[in-house]
Amino acid sequence: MKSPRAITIGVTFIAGLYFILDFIVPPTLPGASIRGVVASTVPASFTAKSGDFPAIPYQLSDQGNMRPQILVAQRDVLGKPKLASTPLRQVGPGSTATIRLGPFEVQRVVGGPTDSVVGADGIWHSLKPGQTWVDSATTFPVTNAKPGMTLYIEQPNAKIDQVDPGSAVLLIGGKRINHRLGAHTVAIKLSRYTAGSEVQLDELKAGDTVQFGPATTFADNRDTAAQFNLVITTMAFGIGILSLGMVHSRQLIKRPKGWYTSIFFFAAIVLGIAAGLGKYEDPGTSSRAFSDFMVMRVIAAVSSAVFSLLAFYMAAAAYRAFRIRNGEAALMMGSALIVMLGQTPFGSYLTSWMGERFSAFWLPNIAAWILRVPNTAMFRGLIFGIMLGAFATALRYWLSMERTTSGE
Amino acid sequence: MILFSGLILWKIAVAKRNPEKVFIRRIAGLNAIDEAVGRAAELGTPILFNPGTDDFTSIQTLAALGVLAHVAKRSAVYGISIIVTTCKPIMVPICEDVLRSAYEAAGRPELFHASDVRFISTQSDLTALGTAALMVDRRVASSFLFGAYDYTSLLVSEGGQLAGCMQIAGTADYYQIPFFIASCDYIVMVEELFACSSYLSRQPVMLGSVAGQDFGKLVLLGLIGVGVLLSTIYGLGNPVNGFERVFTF
Amino acid sequence: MLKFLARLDVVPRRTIYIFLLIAAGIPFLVPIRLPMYIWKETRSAFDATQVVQPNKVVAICSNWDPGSQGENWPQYEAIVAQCMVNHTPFIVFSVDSDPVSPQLAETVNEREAKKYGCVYGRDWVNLGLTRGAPLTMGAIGRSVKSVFQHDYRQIPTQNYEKLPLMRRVRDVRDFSCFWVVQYQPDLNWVVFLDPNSRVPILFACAGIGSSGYYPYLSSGQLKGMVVGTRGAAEYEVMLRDKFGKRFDDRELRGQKLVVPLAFGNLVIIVFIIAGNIGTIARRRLEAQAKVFR
Amino acid sequence: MTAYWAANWPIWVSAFCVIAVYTYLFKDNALYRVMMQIFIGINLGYQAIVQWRDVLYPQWWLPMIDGFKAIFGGPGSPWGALWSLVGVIGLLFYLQLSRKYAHLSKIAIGITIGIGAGLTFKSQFGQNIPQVLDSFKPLAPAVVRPVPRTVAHLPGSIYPPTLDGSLAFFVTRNQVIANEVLGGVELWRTTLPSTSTGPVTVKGDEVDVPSVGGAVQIDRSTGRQLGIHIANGPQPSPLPGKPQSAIAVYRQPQLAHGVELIPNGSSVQARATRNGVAEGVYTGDLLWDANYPEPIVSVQSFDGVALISGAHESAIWEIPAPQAKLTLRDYFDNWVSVITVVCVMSYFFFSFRRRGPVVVAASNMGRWLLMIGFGAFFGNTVMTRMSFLLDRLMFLIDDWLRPFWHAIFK
Repeated sequence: MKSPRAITIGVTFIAGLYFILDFIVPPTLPGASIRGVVASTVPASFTAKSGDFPAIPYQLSDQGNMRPQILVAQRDVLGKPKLASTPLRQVGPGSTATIRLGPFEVQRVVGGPTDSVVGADGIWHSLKPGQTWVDSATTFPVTNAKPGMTLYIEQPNAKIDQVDPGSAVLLIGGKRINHRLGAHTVAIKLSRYTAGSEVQLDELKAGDTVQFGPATTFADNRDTAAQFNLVITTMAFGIGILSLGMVHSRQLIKRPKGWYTSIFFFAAIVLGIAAGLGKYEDPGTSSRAFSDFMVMRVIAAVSSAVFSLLAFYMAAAAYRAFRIRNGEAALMMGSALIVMLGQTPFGSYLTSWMGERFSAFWLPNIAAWILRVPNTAMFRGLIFGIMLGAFATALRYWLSMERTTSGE
Repeated sequence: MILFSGLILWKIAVAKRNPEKVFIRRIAGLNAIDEAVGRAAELGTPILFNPGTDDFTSIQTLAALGVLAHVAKRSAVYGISIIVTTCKPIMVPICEDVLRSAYEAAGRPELFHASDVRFISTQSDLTALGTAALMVDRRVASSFLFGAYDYTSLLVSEGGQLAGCMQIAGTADYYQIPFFIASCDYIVMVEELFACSSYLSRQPVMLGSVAGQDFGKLVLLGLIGVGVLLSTIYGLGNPVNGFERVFTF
Repeated sequence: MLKFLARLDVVPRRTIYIFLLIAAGIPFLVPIRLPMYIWKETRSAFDATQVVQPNKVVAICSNWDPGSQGENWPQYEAIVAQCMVNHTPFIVFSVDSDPVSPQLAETVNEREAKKYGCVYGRDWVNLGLTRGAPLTMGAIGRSVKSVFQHDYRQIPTQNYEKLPLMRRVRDVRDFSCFWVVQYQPDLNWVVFLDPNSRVPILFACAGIGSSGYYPYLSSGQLKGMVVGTRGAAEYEVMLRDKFGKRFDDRELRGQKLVVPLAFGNLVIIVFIIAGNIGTIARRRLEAQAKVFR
Repeated sequence: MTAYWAANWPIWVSAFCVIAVYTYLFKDNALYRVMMQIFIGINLGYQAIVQWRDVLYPQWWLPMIDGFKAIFGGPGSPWGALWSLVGVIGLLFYLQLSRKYAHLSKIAIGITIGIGAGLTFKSQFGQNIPQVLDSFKPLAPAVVRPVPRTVAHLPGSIYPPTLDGSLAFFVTRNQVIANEVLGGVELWRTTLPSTSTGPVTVKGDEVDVPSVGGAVQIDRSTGRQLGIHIANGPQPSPLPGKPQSAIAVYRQPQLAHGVELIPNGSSVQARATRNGVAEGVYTGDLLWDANYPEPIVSVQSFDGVALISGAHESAIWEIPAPQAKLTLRDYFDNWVSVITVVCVMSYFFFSFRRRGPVVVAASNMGRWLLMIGFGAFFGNTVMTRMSFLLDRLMFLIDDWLRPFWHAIFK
């Protein structure tokens, strides 16, 4: 019993710490960062080798729309494989990536069908061994380039060989310093008000203020952290189904009054699953039509009807409960009636006879004033309390000071 | 952030070392609780307690359980039983546990068997209506509605009002408070609920954090005072607004 | 007289239901128009959406579902109508909402698009649903296309031939304003979406939670707010004032619902007051009875 | 009629669902209970599939499978296999349902609680610090007027300096100076062969300065002189004109084009160019007025600051946002706000003994003020509930009954 509790405290602390650090740790390591005004830069470069062909050098700079993109295999939201662009510092030497240049429009084809091409910008493009033409719309290899096509040059599944992160000349305190970047250095371009954003060396111009420093893992892994949080919280979803299912199966076994509703519950789950599966079919199929029908005609109708039942409940309960029993209730009711009337067109009818001079006393204006001044201030008083309460609760949970169940 | 967290942690540490030293003022709602229990004793009817619509993962429910323990202790003195209704099956053993230990501590274990912890339905509105019906059927004299509430708050409290109960409600869900104000005799609002619970349970962690929050509020209040003064002198573009950068991450 | 008034103390539940149904139902059958008073926060929301910045889009987080459609549907319609009548392109997505939300939004978009001749992909894109707030909010602010790699119709967002609009939507800096249409919009948008808080954030919320957002309006964290059906109706009035005939209000719900809403509210107010009169009358009667005895 | 049924049967299903729910108003009945269970069941089943297909399958299952494939020689990164650990943690949740191992589920719950706690700090601070700042309300008209603050000093320029990105080029009689405008760091300065005759123009990586001897070409990043263009011959010096005004560029889009900075001799006036830039401010209103030590050559604005240049020195001013002109009523509102905040906060003090009549009065006042706010909550709640009912009524009348009516009495 002792060790699971220690583990729980430990993981709770670490999980909380990660997300606190995620927000307060700056994007570059504080001690090892340098800041200055850019005088000039040498962009990063690398070579990529595919198979037995000689390694091809690339320079990460914008030359005639041909800035190389480094693409690594990933999954998209729907689970389909895709290539995602990655910064150079995240792919070290030895890793595999697809290098893509372009796109450009073909103006003229020179030589063989796939040999050399003149772009619309008048620049010659030719393939080196290991590279292929790729259609920019479909990203499929093209064997026969024609004028008018929009193409990429791609080196698929190449091994990244030598990496040079580049360098920059910075003006710091009146001195010019040549700063060579490390493999994991990020460049943050600073501006007057914004927090600064990561840039590549070739995007920097003379006069920009920049901060160089080793990347902290937090910024790079933000998306993974979000994904982890999402996956973990979603996994708890099944608990609700299971516990409701247990309640209903118990009803089916014990058969108390009204047990037959549980049969409908299980039947409805099957219908719901069918509707859920149909959601992912193509439009026009019958299962998709079934799914749409269930969602728009059944779920939507019932859930909005259930919510609207509350209006009836509330009308009756408000009538019966809302008797002035003390000064507090009277004050509350006064403010409630003004806000209710002020929000309807009747409010202006009732009081607009007072004329423009007394427009401050029109019901809608009083209602607006109540909401904007006393309500705002009162809510603010509450918010400050709630904020501190949330801090205290978060702290207690984070440091596992709270007893979470009565079992302990 | 560090300042506020530090204040809270410091107070918790103080409270852990010496819980007696931490002062929490007696909240008016507590007197009302004792009065309501006394009223039920006079009329000789049971008390109804509803711990809200959430389960034990909510701190409001935990605070409500603290109040339940207190109500059980008071009612043990007068020898009256308690009906608890809930919409979470998982709350049933927990409430039973609280009742049993409270009655045993007061030396009246037989009262536990006279009490009744009822799970009515997983749907909070059906539970609310069931609770309201129960109050009329059993002629409950006093009802306590503590914990997290959703839109069903008025359904429960209206039933209690029909039954002529003395009702005390406590919740931190501020959107439901107006309905309780309309229909209940006394309301323990927002943070009062937690303060109330920590006053009753004297748990050092809770006590400390309530005290720490108070110091935090004092700091905020001081800040607002300085800010109002400066902005009255300098107009809206006052130098304090430069603090924004200090505060935000 | 006193006896009659005392009977107001105990009006049966179902009588109230019937009054409510009649009062709210009549305006549907007999069209009545009432003048609208336009609230400041609705106007500032309207103005913020109206500021057309070149190469920017209006972003709408449409998180409403059938449960809250009574209020959010008219609001969403009015916002979409404003974008379309202006020919301001917009993108719609849902975060952590009911899975039905994108579908509901798209129904409205398509109907409005027919009125104003708008084309999917050029004038609007529906990006579908994603999850994981509040961290996803920050991710959307950093890069829209990495969060939404496909739109609602499964077209890749990088496919600029089908979705030319997505070419200019990169991150939060490309939003001219940001709407959240939801029962109770999440205040975390204010914190997580845009760390430099340049984008005006506008809420379209149900009346119930609206009082909680006024502090944030006052501090300027929210630039505008549309409250409930009333807000939607005001929005339609403003659209009519601004665009006249160009604004096509067929099938819009705001104006249609606001009059029955007024009548329904009136019924509740009247019953609350009547109930209190009844209580006073009954107490008087009881007091009299005591005196006579 | 057949056509009617073929098109409208889904409406009838919906209408049936709505009415079945509404029967509950009359009496608690079996139809309603069954309907509720069906609704809950369908929703659960549907949600389960959606959660799997939208979240778990693409974000957890596929990366995990890819990771395992990579371990056995497939492409991609083998780190994905670590997602299987996440799956194990996720499964721990389900141990809640067992009595024996329920304590293990606390590990998984602990992780979610930890994440939630970590996020709370950020979200609470981000939401509420602006609230604290906004509670600083002036209670009386200000004594001190707002003035721009000088954030950096820059060299002087006899012609309006040219801005390009974060560089500004200043031209003196015989020098060109490139200065960065964020911190005021000088990048380079170069002496011209002859007297300058106009401001710098930027052409890509090259800047041109017109001078008596022709346009001097200078490298943008080093300041090296590349040559002289004498195609157009010596250029005449332009007449010193009146410096032009500039529109203040703020970071808030709603202030765009709202404030004009007008140079006037050796001072700058800021005037509103449209109504409502701030509360109570109208077109042409003077917002502030600031002096500069010498006659002003030009005023430019970018990124929330203004670049004011004179012949001997220039300065970067942080321009104050337009301030609302408060009326007596606004001050009244401010008093109400401040008192309400203080009273409500003092009501929620628990660990201090209440001493003195002021404190007691304030906290009692707090409770009364809370009631006004709660009244507003109540009013708004009624409105929302009503709207939801009307939405359904509208469906029943407009979508269901009306077409049916028309189909019968065609």
